[in-house]
Amino acid sequence: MSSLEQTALFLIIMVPLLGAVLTMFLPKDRPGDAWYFAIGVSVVCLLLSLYIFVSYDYGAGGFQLARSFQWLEAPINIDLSLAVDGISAPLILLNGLVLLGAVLISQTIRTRTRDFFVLLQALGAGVFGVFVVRDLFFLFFFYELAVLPMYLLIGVWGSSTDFGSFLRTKEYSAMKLFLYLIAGSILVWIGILALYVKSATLGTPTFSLEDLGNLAASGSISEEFQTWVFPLFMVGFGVLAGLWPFHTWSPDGHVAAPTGVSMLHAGVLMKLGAYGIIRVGMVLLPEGAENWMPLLITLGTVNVLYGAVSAMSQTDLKYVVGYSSVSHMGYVLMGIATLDPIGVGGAVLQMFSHGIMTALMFLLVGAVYDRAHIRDIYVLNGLFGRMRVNSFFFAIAGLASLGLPGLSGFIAEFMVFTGAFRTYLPLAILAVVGAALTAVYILRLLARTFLGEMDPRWEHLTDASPVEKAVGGVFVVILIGVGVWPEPMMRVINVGVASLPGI
Amino acid sequence: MSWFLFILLSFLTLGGGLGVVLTRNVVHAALFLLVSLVAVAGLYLILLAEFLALVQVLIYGGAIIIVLLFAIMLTRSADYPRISDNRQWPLAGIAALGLLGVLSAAFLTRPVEETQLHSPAFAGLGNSLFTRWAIPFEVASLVLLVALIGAIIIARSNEEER
Amino acid sequence: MPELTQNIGLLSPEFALAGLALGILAIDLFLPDGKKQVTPWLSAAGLAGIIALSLYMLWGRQETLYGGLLAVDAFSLFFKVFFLGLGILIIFTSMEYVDRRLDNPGEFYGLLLLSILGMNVMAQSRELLTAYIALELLSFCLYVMAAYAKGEPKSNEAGLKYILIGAFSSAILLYGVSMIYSSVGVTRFADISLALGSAGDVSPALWAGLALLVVGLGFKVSAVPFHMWAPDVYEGAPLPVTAYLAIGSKAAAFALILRLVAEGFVPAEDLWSQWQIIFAVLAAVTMLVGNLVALAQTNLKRLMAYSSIGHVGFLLAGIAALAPSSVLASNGVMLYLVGYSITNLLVFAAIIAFFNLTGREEIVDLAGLADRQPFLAACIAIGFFSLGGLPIFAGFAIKFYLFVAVATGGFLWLAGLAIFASLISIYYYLKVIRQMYIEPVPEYVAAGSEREDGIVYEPEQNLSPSFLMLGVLAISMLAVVLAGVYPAPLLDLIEAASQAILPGA
Amino acid sequence: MVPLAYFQLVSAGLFAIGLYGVLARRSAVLIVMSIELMLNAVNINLIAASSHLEGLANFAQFDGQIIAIFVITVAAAEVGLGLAIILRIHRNRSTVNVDEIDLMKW
Amino acid sequence: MEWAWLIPVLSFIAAPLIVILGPKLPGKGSFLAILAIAAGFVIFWAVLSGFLGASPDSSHCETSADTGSLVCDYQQEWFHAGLASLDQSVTLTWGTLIDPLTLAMLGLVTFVALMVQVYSLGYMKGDPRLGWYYAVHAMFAGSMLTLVLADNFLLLYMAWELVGICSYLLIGFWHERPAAKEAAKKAFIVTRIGDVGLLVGILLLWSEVGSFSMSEAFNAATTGAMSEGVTTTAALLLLLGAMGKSAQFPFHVWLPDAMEGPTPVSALIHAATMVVAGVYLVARAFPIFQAYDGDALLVVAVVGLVTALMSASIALVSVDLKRILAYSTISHLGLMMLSLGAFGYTAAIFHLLAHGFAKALLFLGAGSVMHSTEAQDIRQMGGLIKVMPITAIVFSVGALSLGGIPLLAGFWSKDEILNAVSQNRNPVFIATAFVVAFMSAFYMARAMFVVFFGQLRQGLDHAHESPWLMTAPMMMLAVLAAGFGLINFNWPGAFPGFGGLIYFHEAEDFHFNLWIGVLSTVLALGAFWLASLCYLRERISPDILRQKAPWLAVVVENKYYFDEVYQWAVDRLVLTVSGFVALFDRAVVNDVGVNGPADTVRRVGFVLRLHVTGHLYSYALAMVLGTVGLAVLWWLRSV
Repeated sequence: MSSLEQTALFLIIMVPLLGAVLTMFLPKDRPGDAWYFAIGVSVVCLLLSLYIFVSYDYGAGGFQLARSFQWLEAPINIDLSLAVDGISAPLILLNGLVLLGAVLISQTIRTRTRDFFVLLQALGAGVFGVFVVRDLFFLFFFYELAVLPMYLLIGVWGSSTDFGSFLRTKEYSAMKLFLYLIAGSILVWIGILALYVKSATLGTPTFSLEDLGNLAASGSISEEFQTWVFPLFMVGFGVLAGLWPFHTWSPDGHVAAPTGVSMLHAGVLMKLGAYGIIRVGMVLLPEGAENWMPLLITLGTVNVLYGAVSAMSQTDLKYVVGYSSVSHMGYVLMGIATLDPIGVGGAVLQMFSHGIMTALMFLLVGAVYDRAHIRDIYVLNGLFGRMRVNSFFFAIAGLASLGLPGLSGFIAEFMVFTGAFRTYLPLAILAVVGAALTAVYILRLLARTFLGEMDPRWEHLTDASPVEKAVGGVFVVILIGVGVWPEPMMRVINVGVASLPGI
Repeated sequence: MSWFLFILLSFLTLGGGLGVVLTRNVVHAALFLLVSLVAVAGLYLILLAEFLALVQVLIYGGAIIIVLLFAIMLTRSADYPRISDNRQWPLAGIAALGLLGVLSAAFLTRPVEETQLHSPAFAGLGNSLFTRWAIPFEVASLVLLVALIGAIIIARSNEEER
Repeated sequence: MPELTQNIGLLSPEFALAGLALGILAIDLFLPDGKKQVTPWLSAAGLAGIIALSLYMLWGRQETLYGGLLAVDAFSLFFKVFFLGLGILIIFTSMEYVDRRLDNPGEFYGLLLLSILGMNVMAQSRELLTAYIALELLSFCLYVMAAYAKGEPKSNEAGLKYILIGAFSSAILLYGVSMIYSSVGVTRFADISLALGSAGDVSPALWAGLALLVVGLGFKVSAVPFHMWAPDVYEGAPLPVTAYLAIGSKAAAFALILRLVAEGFVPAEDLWSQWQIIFAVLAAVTMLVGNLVALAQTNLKRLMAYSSIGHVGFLLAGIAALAPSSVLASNGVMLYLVGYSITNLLVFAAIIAFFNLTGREEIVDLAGLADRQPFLAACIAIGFFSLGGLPIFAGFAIKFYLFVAVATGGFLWLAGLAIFASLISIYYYLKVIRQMYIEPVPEYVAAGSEREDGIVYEPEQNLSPSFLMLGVLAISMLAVVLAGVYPAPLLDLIEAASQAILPGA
Repeated sequence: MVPLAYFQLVSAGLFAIGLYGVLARRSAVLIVMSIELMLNAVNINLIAASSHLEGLANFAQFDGQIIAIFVITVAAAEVGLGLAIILRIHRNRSTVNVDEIDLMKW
Repeated sequence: MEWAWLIPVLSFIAAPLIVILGPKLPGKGSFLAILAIAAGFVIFWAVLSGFLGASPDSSHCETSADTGSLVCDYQQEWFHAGLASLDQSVTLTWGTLIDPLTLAMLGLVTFVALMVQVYSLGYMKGDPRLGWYYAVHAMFAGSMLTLVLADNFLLLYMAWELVGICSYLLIGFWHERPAAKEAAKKAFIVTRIGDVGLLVGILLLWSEVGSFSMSEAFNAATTGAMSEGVTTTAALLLLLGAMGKSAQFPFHVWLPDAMEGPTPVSALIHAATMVVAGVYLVARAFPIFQAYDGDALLVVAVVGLVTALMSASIALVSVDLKRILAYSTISHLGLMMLSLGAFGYTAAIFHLLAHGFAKALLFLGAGSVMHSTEAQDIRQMGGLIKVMPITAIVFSVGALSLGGIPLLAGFWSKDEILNAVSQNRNPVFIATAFVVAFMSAFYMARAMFVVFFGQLRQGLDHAHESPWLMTAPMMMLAVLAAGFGLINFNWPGAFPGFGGLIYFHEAEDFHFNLWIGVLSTVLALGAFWLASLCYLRERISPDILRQKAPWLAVVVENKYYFDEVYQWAVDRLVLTVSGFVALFDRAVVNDVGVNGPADTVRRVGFVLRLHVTGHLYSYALAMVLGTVGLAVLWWLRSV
């Protein structure tokens, strides 16, 4: 297996990327082929990510499976360095899972199927890339690659929402999402440039996270510099993580996107932002992080409450889920901002847990929409009568999101609270209140849409398809599994978090 | 003497130029241009650049003005009388004066140290032109060729046109 | 001057190219009307041969000819091969268009070849007059080519605006040259840098002269505020010419600027450190205006014009960041030029192919292209994503490299502004992509044949771009991806070129 | 003996006049003429400098006049090509008025 | 004893099995749940005997310094948050803690759950979602048992939430009925508000103690390692959770609505087990509450008293049989709280058990009635003893017991409470407590008389006795409701009495305060007599109060307008705020904050493009201006 050890990280980027390229050459008139092919690719990705997660030696810790290829030599010095640590390993696994789920669920894509899977696999490759690289250039490269397909994925295969008084078109949402994420990334880019210039003045110019990390650890990066650069990363990555007040792309974008894309985007892509804050902001700019964390945790708390309160008065099923993502990403941001091993660990676990949970929710909402062609919760009602499994899964996902013990969300949120409690007591209490608010809108949604007397209009609806059942079932099992026995996840995360500076 | 000539020729040069840009009649403008260009040739003479003066008169006086006059006649149309300045002429004046101001200031602030006036030898000029400057010279010939071909292609009317 | 003849072999590519051009013009005269299609093939083959010749004759040579007028070095070789290669591709993209829509095809290719000659000389000239005259050769060819569709008012107008503004700007440039000459008495870049280095007591006319010189060059690359001709000319000129303007002429002008600045200005370190900010300001204004105005465009060619203005801003930022001790900025500019050129070639080739099929060039005409011509749509989309600076395409790598160079050169704010301008640019690129991928196929296309130019074609669905076009598209798409994924070999060449003009680094 | 600066002033004046012409006139032909004025201003400057500055350190001997020759050449070419294009426009649109030549804008 | 964890785990295993395999099994797998809980009940006895045989020397067992009783604790590591080598990490454990309090609860829960599940076989017969019903039941049983077994606060909180969600699912079991759906939601959300306090309290304790272990927290509270402020705050926060779960004022509103669930659910969850979790929590955390002179306990007492009085008064006028029982439950929970607040630890637990059996019985009886009459309004009932004698008798036993008729279990437990209150709190408390006792007897009598006695109402002829699956559990419960009081006594030599088993620090002997006993007996009998006058013999019109003090009647009948006030708060405050935030998000954050800059940039572009006028000379003008500017700039930068 040593050869796999050498190449696993490289493969996990290249497999979906090559998959995307090869998909282009599939016959156009047989859309099913693209689907089967994408399934094959994502199964391989899932196996690879499982391998990476399982083979990560949490006893040894640190970065493992490291590999480095030179890309550009001096004077610019860019290497494609790959490695995985306790923070990225669970996220790689998450992406493997959600990617396969998203591909499977995209069976319903009927127009330009081939193009869809090309873009979807490129998206997957970008996300994997961000999680495995240790070089700022490539981090940014894959970060952008992950954003790139979003415009078309939403614009072409998405759906518009009619609010009566106004229309949120998919084009608008796609454009907003795309520009917003790119706008965030320009801050990141500027930050990266600043770091590079800084490293040049300190000796060797470098993009290597390892070298920059060593510079930071040696204290040669001045606090003043860190303090002005950190907000670039915080806001830049924060945009992708849905940081308030830069979150509005998220509900609109998620709602407009087709199901599989919503799953990937809300499930995985938003985590790139939080991951970036940890990997770049915290590691390279520990003192800057310390100075800015009070603001971040405040904004995170606002996210939690604001997202939850906004979700309460949404009438569109998917918007509720969209705003709930905003709210839940608030816990991630809060956890990060605690700079506390438990809090940050909670944030990482929340990334994983929310990824699965929100993917599941979007899957189920998508299933409803596919059948009923409407998402208005005042119109949909009593779906339980026809869509038992679907409703049941939704209930599980909803319960996970409101922090029901026994499901993964509880462990994660609880850890975030714990971390925040020690550092920012009042905000922690507000966050707990936020969790209670989550219950309000989730139960409201459940009650309105899935429970109650069924309207005869919905007689024709069918329950989840086998594919939906399978994907949803696996996600439910994961939610419960992590909720009941988080140790396999936590022991990896703990190692990763412990090695972060400033904790 | 040279002062007198200089002032006279300068006056003619600038006056001719003003005539070109101010007159309402296009043909007059061409004639003013001729005046100005010939006066410039005179200035070259003061500067002891006889060859250039010659070239100036031949090419400008002999060729360019003629071509311009042809063009004026070919394009003569009913609206020539009302052709004069466009609406932005005051702005144009200000801009031109502004540039003039900057250039004059640049020339006058710290004038270049100069030596005696001298006249380069024809032979030296020719030698330099065909040795050291051979490549630009050849390229210039291509420029003329291109202009020629272009003028023919563009101005020639062919059957398909109408 | 014995060195004149000894090394004449070093100019053999230029002579060959001039010969080729004149030969094409001559052959064309004798070809019967039906056989004129051979001229482009001959030209392309000739260019290929000249590339081989250049590489054979000039590889590894580092010499100065004619007492410092021309340089034969890695820099000029790099651009020479680049321009020649570009020429081949431009010829291929033009063929169908020229064949169908323009008169005098033979002269068209002849002029194209002459303009390439002008570009080559520009890249190797180390003296103001030589540079100027080469520039004029290029410009004259372009003036003619812009007005080539002489039946079309827009083309006439483009030609007129171009030549008048061009002549005006060359007058300004020449006045600058004359001021430089009258202050320090020299015109060679190296001498200028020497004079600048020892300029204790120099006339301010020198400064004004340099400014006027930069205005002339700024016009050529269409830097704001000398850019306004560009959209009109791009829009009015025949499409292949527009492509050529956007790619070739810009690259050549930047080659000249690079050498001028690197050899003429940068060695005078004190003054250059003062002047960098001027270029930076120019760059900032250019990138902002170009990208902002592009937001409001509805015509594809015009959009590309403003977009190219925006890119000029980025390139100027790279120029501003040139430094005597580092080749990073110069590498950045050259890499950007190459990446930008191949990307633009991809986009333009696709637009030309589309135009050949439909005779349309407004953005809305692209509606539903992803369904009508998926490959073309993909090419344009990839090109636009690349121009917008998104990865795996060339645009990302080159932008990243260039902005790193700009930031390292002490202009972090400018790099930041450039990144912001890129963001703006993405909006209008996406607008086009939206037309192609999201909007439905317009009814008139589905219905059949009504075309703007009145020429009746078969229904478009049955058409596909010519194989030649597809070939160009495929090649440039591969190049765009390759340059985005693995630019290292390219950078090796660029590095050598940079060393040639910045020996101090 | 007239100092160089005076020639330079005349040259600047002629340049400014030509420039005004380009900016203010409506007829394309007049604009071409104005450009000729500007080019002449260049030449005055070049020739005055080359005549006055002989003997300066690293001064290139004939360069001023040679440049002037090239300028004249290019000027002639410009007039030729420019007028050809103007003729073409006049033939197509019956105007050489640059006010009216604005099919393309914004 | 170390196998105690099996008790909940069996039920936890049963739940998914029923969901997955249920459709293929006979009875939709309901027997699995019953088997699991029955096994749990058996294991409970084994554990009990094990515990009684254990000594402080046994492994895992010790005498707690904080509660004074024997405690056995079995732990298993669960997961680590933070690297174990870091000082800031925490290791979380599964752990079962067995002490008398736990055992008492275990017994109650396993027994009542078993009874109710058996009863449900009859009651829910033919329901299409029977499998789901039993799955949730099993889930509930597992969670509730975990709750009482938990040795750390985190596990307790988890179980706490799980019972909440099971309650939600069971209240909303007939979700097609809008009322049920709403009630379920309300129940969960209202308790969840209390849970915020609970979680914050737990986290507060953790941040002080560094562990979630209960014993460590108790230790810190009693030894003074935790300051008075923190301890009291933590206690009050825990109380908040307890108030939510036990439907204490002002969180009581959910419990009456929860009656929309199937009646066996009400019996199990909303009478006997889950709602007493709050009381259990206060009892469990008693060391924290009573530390520093028990300041927090005064709050507990006041809350309990207010709740008891208020809900008893509503129960007097309610006409819905199940709601009468629900308000009665609230009232009795209030009494338990009052007792705890008056340091009546043993009394509270004793009443908890006695009330649990009796109220479960009453609910099952009510269920039996409703099952047969399909009515819920007591005004439509009457004389049912004639058609369903067994139900009538067992119901009456429960009512009498709860009403405090001497010698029945309720009498003894209530007596203990009154005793505690009279000893430790001021006279206002005891006086009010007596009033509550009187009311309690009166409304029980009212329900009993109106429903079962008097003339058989027309239209109820079809009513019939319930099947044995339902009556048998009722009878078993009736035995306990009547005879459970016996356990209270000191049986010399054999049994130390309830107070000798469950006590806080000091074992309590059985004591009987004569004046309290007499007074409460008089009140109870008086209440029954008065009720018989009103409802049985109709000598006194029940409407007399309505005529004398109409405003009072209106206020009470409208349940003191709590629902209205809360509804108003939700509609006017929460939804308004939420709507405002959503609007803000769209109009300000999105349309102004996001679209604004974007539109501005685009507009700038549109305006800026006008500079390219199409006129050649303006291009030239721009160039000249640029030239002048550049020349000046260059000059300035050069000198």
